[in-house]
Amino acid sequence: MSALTTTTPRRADRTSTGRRLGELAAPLVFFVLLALAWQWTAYHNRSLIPPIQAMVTDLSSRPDYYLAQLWETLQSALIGLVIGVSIAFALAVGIVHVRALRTAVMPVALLINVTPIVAISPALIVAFGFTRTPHIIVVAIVVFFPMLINATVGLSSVDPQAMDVFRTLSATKGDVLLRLRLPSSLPFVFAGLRLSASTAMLGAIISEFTGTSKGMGASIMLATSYLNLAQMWSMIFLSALTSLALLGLVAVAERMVIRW
Amino acid sequence: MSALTTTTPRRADRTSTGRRLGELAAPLVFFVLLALAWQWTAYHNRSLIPPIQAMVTDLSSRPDYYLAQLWETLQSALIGLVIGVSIAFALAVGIVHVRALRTAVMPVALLINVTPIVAISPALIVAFGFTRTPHIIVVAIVVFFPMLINATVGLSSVDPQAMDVFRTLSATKGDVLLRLRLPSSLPFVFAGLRLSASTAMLGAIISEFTGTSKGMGASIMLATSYLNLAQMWSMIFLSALTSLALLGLVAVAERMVIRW
Amino acid sequence: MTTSPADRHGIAVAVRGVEKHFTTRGSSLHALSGIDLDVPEGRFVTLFGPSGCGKSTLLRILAGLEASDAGEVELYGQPPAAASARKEIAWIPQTPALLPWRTVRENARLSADVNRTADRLGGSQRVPLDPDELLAALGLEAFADARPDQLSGGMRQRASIARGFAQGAPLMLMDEPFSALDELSREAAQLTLVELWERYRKTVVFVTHSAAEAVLLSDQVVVMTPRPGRIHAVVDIDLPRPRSSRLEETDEFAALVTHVKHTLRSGWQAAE
Amino acid sequence: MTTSPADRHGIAVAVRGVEKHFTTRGSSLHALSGIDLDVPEGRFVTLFGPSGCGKSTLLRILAGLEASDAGEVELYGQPPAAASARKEIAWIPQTPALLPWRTVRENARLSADVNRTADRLGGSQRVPLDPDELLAALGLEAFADARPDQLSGGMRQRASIARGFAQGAPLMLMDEPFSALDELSREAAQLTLVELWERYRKTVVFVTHSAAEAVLLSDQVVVMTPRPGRIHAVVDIDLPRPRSSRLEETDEFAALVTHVKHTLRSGWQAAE
Amino acid sequence: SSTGTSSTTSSAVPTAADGSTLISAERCQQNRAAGKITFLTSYVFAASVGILDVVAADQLGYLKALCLDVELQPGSTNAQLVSAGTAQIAGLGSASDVMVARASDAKNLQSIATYGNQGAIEILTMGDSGINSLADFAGKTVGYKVAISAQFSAMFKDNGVDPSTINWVSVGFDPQILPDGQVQALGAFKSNEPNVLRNRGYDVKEWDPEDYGVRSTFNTQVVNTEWGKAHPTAVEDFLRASFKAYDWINASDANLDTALGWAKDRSEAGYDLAMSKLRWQTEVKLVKDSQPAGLALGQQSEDQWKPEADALVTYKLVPSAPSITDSQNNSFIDAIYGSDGTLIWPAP
Ligand SMILES: Nc1ncnc2c1ncn2[C@@H]1O[C@H](COP(=O)(O)OP(=O)(O)OP(=O)(O)O)[C@@H](O)[C@H]1O
Ligand SMILES: Nc1ncnc2c1ncn2[C@@H]1O[C@H](COP(=O)(O)OP(=O)(O)OP(=O)(O)O)[C@@H](O)[C@H]1O
Ligand SMILES: [Mg+2]
Ligand SMILES: [Mg+2]
Repeated sequence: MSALTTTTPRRADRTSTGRRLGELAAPLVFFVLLALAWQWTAYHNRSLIPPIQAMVTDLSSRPDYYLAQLWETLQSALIGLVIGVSIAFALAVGIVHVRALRTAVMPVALLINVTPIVAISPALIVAFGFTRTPHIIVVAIVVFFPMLINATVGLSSVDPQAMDVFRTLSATKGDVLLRLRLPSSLPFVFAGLRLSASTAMLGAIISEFTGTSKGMGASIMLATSYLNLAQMWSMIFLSALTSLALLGLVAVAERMVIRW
Repeated sequence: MSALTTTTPRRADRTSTGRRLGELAAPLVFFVLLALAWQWTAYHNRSLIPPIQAMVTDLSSRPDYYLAQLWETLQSALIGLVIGVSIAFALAVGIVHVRALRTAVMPVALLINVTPIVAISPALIVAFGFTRTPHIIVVAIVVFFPMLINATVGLSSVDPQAMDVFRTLSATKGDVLLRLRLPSSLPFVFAGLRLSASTAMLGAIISEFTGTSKGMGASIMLATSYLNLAQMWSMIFLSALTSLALLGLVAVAERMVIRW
Repeated sequence: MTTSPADRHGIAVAVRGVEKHFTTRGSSLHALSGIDLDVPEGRFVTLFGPSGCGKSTLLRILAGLEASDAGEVELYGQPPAAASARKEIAWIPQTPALLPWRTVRENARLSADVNRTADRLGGSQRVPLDPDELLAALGLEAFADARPDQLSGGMRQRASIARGFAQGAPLMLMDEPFSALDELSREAAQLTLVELWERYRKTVVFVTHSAAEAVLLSDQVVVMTPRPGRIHAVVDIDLPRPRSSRLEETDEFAALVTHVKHTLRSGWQAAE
Repeated sequence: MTTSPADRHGIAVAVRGVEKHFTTRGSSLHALSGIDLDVPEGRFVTLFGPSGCGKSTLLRILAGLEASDAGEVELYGQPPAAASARKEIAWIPQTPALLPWRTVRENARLSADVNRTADRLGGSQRVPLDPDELLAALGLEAFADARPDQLSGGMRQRASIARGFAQGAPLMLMDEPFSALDELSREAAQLTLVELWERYRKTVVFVTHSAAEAVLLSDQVVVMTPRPGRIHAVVDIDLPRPRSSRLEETDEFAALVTHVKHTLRSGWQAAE
Repeated sequence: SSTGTSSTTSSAVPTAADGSTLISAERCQQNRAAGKITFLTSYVFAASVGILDVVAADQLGYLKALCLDVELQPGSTNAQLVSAGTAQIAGLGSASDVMVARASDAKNLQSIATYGNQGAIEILTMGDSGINSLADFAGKTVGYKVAISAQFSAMFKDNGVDPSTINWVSVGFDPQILPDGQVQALGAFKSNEPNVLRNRGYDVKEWDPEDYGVRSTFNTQVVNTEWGKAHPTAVEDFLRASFKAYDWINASDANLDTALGWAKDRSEAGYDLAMSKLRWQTEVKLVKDSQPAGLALGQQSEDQWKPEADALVTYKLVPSAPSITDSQNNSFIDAIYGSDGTLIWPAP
């Protein structure tokens, strides 16, 4: 039996600790490299991007200013997100029940999705004035499409065999919606919510480029015109981190809701 | 046997012609209603949006101007699309082979995806000058993420049983990539391409808001400052239609490539 | 298949001259042709035939899930829709099709939660059963509060059967409920079904392409042949009840299985 | 299972003391325990047992698709990886797993297209067969240029078998290739496999949970029991070859099926 | 808002910081009837004429004391917003902007005051760029903001240089691209970029269209036409308050610093006080140096706008010759000056 080779244990077991360390190390190393490249560029071209410590200094010297702008933008983003996502979901419910609605709504939704919203936002300010409304509308528009698509797919993606059970029971449309379509759609709805959440802050910021003097978008504009690189890039990073936090919240909510 | 009911023929057969007409009519009716609402608003508030005929007149009076701007923007959009999508695909190939790459690249890609690119584009112009390069880069950045995600999922979504066949044949990584992963990924790659194609024009237009005097973005900016609503909204609609055309092209390509 | 006058039950399912065509991308398929069938109340009848012979289509027409092109279907003297509106049809599909967000008990209770207007209609022949009693009978009492994804495939299929029985419908339609199980779990599930059926004596129309399964479970096996789907023959299974696993090892059983298979083969050859 | 000295073939597959545990979310599962097995060259050996007894796991360890925790595996005196590198193992999975973008013929040719370095290695026991000849033998000549999605389930599974045979590997490993087919297509596929095997006489390790299938196809049935997966007994199937559909109706056949089932049941009871 | 908060009730006439009454009860009623007034600055809260003076008028309580409820917003698409009635009063860059807007889709606005009577924009090059005449610009990359000004086109064309031989590129607000070499020339505000770049130690050369015979204006305040007609006293008193504040700022260096502090507060961050001070002083000088004889600050005339109107036609920025009479509504500005050309303060 000497020729029989001893099979090696599964690689996953042998190196699982090493691999886990590697998984943590890889992004860290990558981030450090990116930071170094950033610093090099910042010192190489002073009017391109600020050095990291300039951002840290600015952020820590006036946290309330940053928090105030963040809160302003976050409000528009969250209200717009809730409104846009709700309308999209309601429309999706209509679409899975009324076929004509689908063919009517979808082309328009697609058209809106490929329209440069940033070019429209001045018109919204003309129409709705210097209130929060136009900013909320921009957010609602940008978050609308991903949720519409995902909710429509989700509400349609019921197990056909479970549907047969409901149909032989003569379940009402309300029964089917509440007890079958809705729970079945949740994974898709959360996927849509992730997409929507990642664009909500972007929409709010872009809309704040005009029509307001508050919020992160206005602050970025102001920083651009005064060439305050530290403020501009602190805001950009702050907005990106806020979006990531929103994404994280959606993921947590998903894990709490979908327990099956 | 008189109590036995004659079952009715399938509804789909009976009304298929009627339904098909309905499917065509619904979006038409909806579009007509939208157009009427547009006209009413245009006449109600002259400096909000232009009446439709003003756009038609402007478009038809100087088609070469519009085509020139369109061509300019389309070039940036297409070049950026090809570059962004190629890099994303190449990275996805790397990611499915080197696990550490995934954990390194994904957080950064996610961060870039939630960064307000429109705020970055001035910095790109500072870095790359008044060439097409910064506009191409903006497009490449905005198309990058959807393709990265979809290509990664696609290249990983191989039938595990087919993979077993390849593994027992000691197929090389190149074999697996070329003959299994790549064809398996195509439906996902095209889904990513659809998402990317729908944002390419948007990215190009946003980037043209600064750094150039050519292209649809510059033209929209100009129209905004001269308050030439007909030009502004003609450009907006033209860009949306171009995006839809790009989407259509991707769909055609998909049907030609994926024949199974 | 004619109802014998000696049968003291009424007719639960009456089918006359049912035809069904499917049209996909222009090409038409004759799925069912000239189907005549009577199922007396309280009988276990199995539709047996090769893949594509129209077993599922026929069962779906009985349930009102599919409309026929011609012919007549009557359940207890009324159209399928009327029986369905009174929740008098229990449908047990091929996959367990449990709702993953409900516990096993909640799944078994599904029929009580939907179409509540039916509960107020008079004249129903439905006698809902206690879900917990059924789960216990199916050996699932310990899993009543578990979610379906914590169950094995065989247990899930048993939960699906519990749901069907809990509805208490006089007519149960089952479309290959055991086809996804491995041979050994399948045998266990078959025996459980036999036992339950012998206790509650519902009218059952069961679909399978396993001759052994058809013989083990049924009072009658309806042998169908494809292209177009027709009823070729009806084989009476005169095996004694209650039936058990020991029955499968008898020569009588083996002979009936062979007979059913041969009947099918001869029908097939005749059709070609 | 010991190799009889009278056997003039060598040993194709030698397994000694194989152990396998799976760890998922902390909890460990003992999937295989103390597996010893010799498969002589040119034999058709079937692993038979209930769901979860480790049949697939053992087969995957033989193919080198899974590593064992302890023990030794040797194919033709070398580790599985070496046989695999020379393309000497043909793997036929549970689903046909055809590449949908390739025609049936191109699928059957797959083994020639990948791992081309193996074709230049000397000393291979591999004798690639003509894909078209195999497709013809399997009744697929008319579909050689069709894409898999144009085929029925049974035809796809036959195409998968054609791919396995075309590779010309001396060792074929099959994991329940017929379990997704309905009973009638399944019987046809079994008979086709018997015929092909009797023509080419490869060494086959076949997995099934159908006792009838195991008896119909095999020279030997390895009965496995679960928790942990063990080899409980090896049943020699001394039925004459060539085997045909008529064999299934013989008493000898039925007796062997019952014997195999009983062996399994006794092993299970012993394990509990 | 440190001052002018003495009155909170709607009926009483408010008093100024010193307790004096600035407006009659009847006029106060009329101004209140105008409701909330949104004023849009021409460019953030920069220390420019037409912006800083309005900020000061607000902070000093003049607006409130004149019974005006004014909200100041940093502008964006001002012409559109005023024409649509979303905002009532706004600053625009120059008379040209007013005429172009009226020729396009912002027909519903009129100019009510023009501050500067020479152009405020020019082109900058680096001192050592080797660009020594307008002809040297051919083939060079020139950065502009938002749109190429008619003044620039006129400067080149009037002096025999085809503007289309120049590579115009739209740029942001950072002048650093000029010394960094991304552009060889840069459209700029006389009061801003030259100061900024010189302050950073660069030697820049200025190309002023005025020096090449191109006449223009800078900073006009516009009003929504209908709204102005409906609430003439509100428009008058808005201008009155602004110009009173204008004088107040220029009364002392300390006042200027105070006003700049107010603008800085509204800008939240990045406000460069030193540069802003220079900017204001430069602009005030431009206004003063170009004040036409016989016209008080802000007053406008047909003659004054004529060269710009002609240029717009020449460079086809408008389809036909604009009517200057219709573009201006001088009834408001003329009403706030006495016959001796002094601002009537307080209001009647
Ligand atoms: N909705 C449909 N549209 C088109 N063709 C259909 C449809 N449903 C079934 N068919 C076709 O009708 C025929 C009968 O199908 P059916 O599902 O009733 O067969 P079956 O006997 O249940 O087969 P299996 O044992 O595979 O379930 C098949 O050829 C099938 O392809
Ligand atoms: N990759 C894996 N990770 C964790 N557990 C596994 C894995 N693969 C198999 N198992 C477990 O190991 C045991 C044996 O699995 P295996 O698939 O070998 O059984 P089997 O005999 O092939 O069953 P079946 O007839 O259902 O295919 C099962 O309990 C299974 O859940
Ligand atoms: Mg079926
Ligand atoms: Mg298995």
